Amino acid sequence: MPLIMLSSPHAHGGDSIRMTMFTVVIALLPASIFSVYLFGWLAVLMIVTCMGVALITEAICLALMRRPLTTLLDNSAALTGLFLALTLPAATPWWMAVLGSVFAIVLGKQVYGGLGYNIFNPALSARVILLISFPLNMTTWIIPMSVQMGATHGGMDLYDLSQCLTLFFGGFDALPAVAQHGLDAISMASPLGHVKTAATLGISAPAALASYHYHLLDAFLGFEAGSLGETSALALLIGGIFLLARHSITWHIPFSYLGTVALLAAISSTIAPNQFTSPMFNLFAGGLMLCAFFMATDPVSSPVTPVGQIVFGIGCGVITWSIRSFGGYPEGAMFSVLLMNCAVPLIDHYCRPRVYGYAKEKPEQ
Amino acid sequence: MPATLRNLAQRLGMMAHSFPGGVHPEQHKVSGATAIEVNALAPVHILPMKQHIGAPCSALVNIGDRVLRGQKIAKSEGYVSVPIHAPTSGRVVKIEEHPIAHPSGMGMPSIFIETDGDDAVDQTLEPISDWLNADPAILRERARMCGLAGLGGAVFPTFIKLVRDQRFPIETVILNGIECEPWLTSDHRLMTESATEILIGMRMIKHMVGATAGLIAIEDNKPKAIAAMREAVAAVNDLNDVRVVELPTRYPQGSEKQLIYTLTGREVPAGKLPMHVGIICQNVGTTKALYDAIALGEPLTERVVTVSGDALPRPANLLVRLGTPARLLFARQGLEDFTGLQIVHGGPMMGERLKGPDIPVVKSTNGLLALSANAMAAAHTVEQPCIRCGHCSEACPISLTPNLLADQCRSDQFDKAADYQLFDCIECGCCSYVCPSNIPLVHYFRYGKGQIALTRREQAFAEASRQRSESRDARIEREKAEKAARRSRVRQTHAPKPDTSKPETAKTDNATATNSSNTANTKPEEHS
Amino acid sequence: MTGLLYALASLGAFALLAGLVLAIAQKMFHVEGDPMVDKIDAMLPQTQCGQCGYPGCKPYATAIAGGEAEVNHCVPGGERTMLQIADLMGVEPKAVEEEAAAPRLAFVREDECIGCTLCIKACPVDAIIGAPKQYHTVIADHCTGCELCVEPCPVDCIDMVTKPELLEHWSWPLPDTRRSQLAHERREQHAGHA
Amino acid sequence: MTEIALTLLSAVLVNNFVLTKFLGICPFLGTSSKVETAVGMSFAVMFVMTLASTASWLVQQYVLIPLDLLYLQTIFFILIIASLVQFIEMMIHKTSPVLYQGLGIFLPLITTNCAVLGVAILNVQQDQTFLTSALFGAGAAMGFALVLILFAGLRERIEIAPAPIAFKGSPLALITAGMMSLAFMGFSGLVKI
Repeated sequence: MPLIMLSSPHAHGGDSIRMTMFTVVIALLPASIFSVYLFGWLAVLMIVTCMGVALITEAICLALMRRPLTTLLDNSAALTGLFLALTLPAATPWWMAVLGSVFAIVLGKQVYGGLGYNIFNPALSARVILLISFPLNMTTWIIPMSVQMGATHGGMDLYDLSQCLTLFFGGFDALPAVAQHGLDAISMASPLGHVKTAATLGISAPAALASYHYHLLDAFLGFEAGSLGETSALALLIGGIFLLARHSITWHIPFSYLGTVALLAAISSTIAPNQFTSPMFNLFAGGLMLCAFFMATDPVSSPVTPVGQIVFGIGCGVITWSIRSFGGYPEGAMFSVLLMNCAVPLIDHYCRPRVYGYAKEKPEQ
Repeated sequence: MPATLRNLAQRLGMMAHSFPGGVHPEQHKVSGATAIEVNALAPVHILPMKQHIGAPCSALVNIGDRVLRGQKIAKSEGYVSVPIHAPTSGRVVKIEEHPIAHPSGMGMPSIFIETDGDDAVDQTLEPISDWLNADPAILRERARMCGLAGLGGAVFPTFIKLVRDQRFPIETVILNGIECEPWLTSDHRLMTESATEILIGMRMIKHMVGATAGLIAIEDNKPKAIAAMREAVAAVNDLNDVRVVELPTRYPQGSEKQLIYTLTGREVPAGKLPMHVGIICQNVGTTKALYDAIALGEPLTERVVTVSGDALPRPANLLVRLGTPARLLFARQGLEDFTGLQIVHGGPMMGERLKGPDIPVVKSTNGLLALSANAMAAAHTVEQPCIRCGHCSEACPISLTPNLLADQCRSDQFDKAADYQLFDCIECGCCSYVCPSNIPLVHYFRYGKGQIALTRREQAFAEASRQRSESRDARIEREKAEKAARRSRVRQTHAPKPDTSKPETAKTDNATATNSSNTANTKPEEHS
Repeated sequence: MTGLLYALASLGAFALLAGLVLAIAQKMFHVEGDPMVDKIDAMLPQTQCGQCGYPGCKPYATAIAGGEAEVNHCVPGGERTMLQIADLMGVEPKAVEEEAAAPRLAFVREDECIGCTLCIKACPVDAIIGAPKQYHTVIADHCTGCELCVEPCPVDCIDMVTKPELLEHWSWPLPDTRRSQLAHERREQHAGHA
Repeated sequence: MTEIALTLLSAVLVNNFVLTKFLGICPFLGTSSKVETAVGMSFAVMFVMTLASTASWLVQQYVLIPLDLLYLQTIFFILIIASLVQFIEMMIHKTSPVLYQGLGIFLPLITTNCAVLGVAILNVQQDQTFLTSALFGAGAAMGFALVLILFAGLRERIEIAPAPIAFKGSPLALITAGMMSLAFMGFSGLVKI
């Protein structure tokens, strides 16, 4: 009988991929629950569709490649679905959600050979494909319930399942309100979009925010327009701190990322307050928190070494802030993460830590 | 604790130096409270011809010879080597291959000694009682003669380290009583029970290398050993030159380089030895053996072995003669049926998993573990893809990037792996231990190292072949020229013009092709 | 007409200028010999066995560097050597046609040897020693296993034997990645008992 | 000063030749299998592109326009590029035989790298000054170098991935390049010139 070679160590700490992924799902719970509060049945429909389609697509891919279906149980496909759902606007029609999920799993992950080999964050790549293919749908933010309750103008009842189903499966045109009054009846601009539009019209940033009735606290708590899971900085912070506490992620990426954005915003808004927005506004707006704690820290597509992670975070921060401040798109967080994903192999190569026994300057050969 | 926080704590003076990474495996030190028991002599002792790092020994005895305990039965070949001694008196019955504690399951030529029960001792070696005034070189020779090698598991010949070298003055002697591997308690018990001897042994080392300070490092999970060592130090430490240091438990603190960094903040440069930074590090077991060798004149013929594991009814620490079959030790502690069990030589983090219990105890045997399949299963389940979580990099005590290295080894990019300092890996197993994907990272590194070593051997061989081939071609060329010259000389009766290029080629050729120059029946002709 | 003249003149002048610069550059950056040959030669196993169809390793290296030979003819070097050379040359790897046998050694059965020295003359690396009318012996550490000595022997007293595996040279194989290693072994054990 | 920076930034990121103008795809795919080769190719292209854009500008301004020979533009530009490529080919052959071997056919093919001719023609079309055309050439070359090196890093990683056979090699490289292109779209509108 041949001896199968078993190398030491013969002990293991007990971590597993499944638990790692599950921890992230748990960490996303606050944001998910809050999204249901904001967007009612639409959020539920979106999350269920994306996760379901992601799992089904993953199963089909695995079957086609004749790989064991047990990989499905590692929770990674479900997590990708959830990620995608949380980055989509609530009013995304069902077929876009399905398309996005398929893209995420097939183009984002399985063509590279499955979990661990993808280069780009699967959910984000799908999100960007959707954004570039369907810009209108991807930038139409439905008015969240919290805003509707406070305001007097129209909108739709998102806690009403039948209305949500109509919107989800029929698109905007199926809604009588939209047919009568146009998209404005149910949608509103996101703070970032509002500022960007105002800038093109020559309106200064503070004036634009004033006309938007922008409140920092609302933005922090999440009572504003935006994608499902990105509105509440608080919910995302809770999840992020949970991840940090569980050691699923390290502080390097989120802190360097958020820190860079805050720093750049602080400097620029001090120098030219009319042109640039404040650091707090930047931190709480758009998908920054979601990207900083969940997308950029996706282990597969981020650097391995601590120094590399800091470089990665700084890069993300610079690009996010640049796109927000100068670019054509109101939000740059997703692009920044994808762009920095491209640089990960090089960052990994050049940011390796100093190995024990090698002098700080140059290893003696 | 994150690396940066630790650095901060260090800088603020809140913490001593601390190596990065490391893990905290479950301790399982079940035999820690059990006193060392003396194991009975085995009917047959089996002594493999190599029990240390370095060149194998060659046998000095023949079949049928009677040997005494402590008699040298195999002599060392080469510098990095130490002799082997008979563990008890008896008769040499055979010299043949026998399985040893090696992952390949391959055997090694071994001397079989049938015990006669007298345990008669060979008393050629005199105790050196006045060692404090003895020449360090004599003591060093004693350490070599007595077959001393590092008993912590690495079995590096001890005498090599015990050297005085003007270029590298040794300041500090570190006694390694860390024993960070789970299950193992042999050093723990030895320190508890033989603290004084160990302390004297350390004094001997200090005398031999001329060190001024001594540190005894013990992890805080061994309070009894710490107490015993402190007591011993307090009793005789009139010079205040030896200190017992209690360190927080962390694996792989017992690794020499990590321990040196923790205690002194010095790093041993890559490819160098601790002596190059003024430090010598010895295991407590080796120190005790050194004491025996010098103060009692006893060669290394026995050692303390922890016999333990979750499948063993009675875990124990046994004082075992070298060459005792492991099966007997397990049987003594109540384990006879090995079906479905895994036998590990050494600790679970770095030890070798064996094919079966039929191996003899050798100098490196600090523990023998019988583990249930379940205890091992967690470490050897299906490998899943790497999700690049970076936990391995965090756990690596020498700051490598294990997952990148494993990728390179797996895809045969060995040059790149060497560039990423694969050869600095100490194979401590921390990376595999923390990996959520259960990737056998250390296994990949061993594969990579083996392949690189193979390539280097092949390249050296190819280079030698090329040189031989080229010198042969040159010789044939020259012979042809000579033949042509002779022929022309025969044809033309005039005096031939001297060939200026010839003597030179002949010279180089003689140097390189001595093997065949006599066979090829072409003695270079006398030539004006 | 003048336009055409201008065109011809300017183009001609410009081409001349460029040609001049290139001619100077050619002189400046003249490359002696082919540095690739040595690089390739260093990768070959130096068995000098001639299985590639060239009289030795160096000639084969020259042929590869000159683009005359494929990279996959070195049988003893096997796939690893082929991949190295393909990588260096920047060409697509090609499967090695013949499977390299396990490394072997020539061994002379001395009681049959008649001392004819034919094998000594055949050995490309001088790995056989002996004198006329005396037994010949293969130096095991020098033998490349090229088998070139087998054919010339008039009494067929040379065997190719498998190289003994040394404990010091043993190395870990790649781990079995696809399944649980322990479970796999248990299954095998089971099959063994049955 | 700001204008110079913006011109460079625009050429490197916003109007990246490979990822947004889709020029120079052939060497982008051909020489990106190893980072070292990619770095070598990058330097070669930088050299050729910068010199070609300045030289072609000079030729345009002082030969073609005065002599009214604009119809010879393409021939002249190709001549310039071809000579430069020949020059650098000899230089690399001398200085780095391994790189020469690694770049292989793609080194002489810089001649037909449409990005190089593209830069030269865009320069004269956009009525650039001498300085800006040099900058534009350098920027375009840097953009090419940036994405080529990034892409080479990525390809080294996907090389060892157990991708399905249908996607292994070039298909996966193309998908990755497509994703990079999508990501670079995020820069659109960043610099308005």
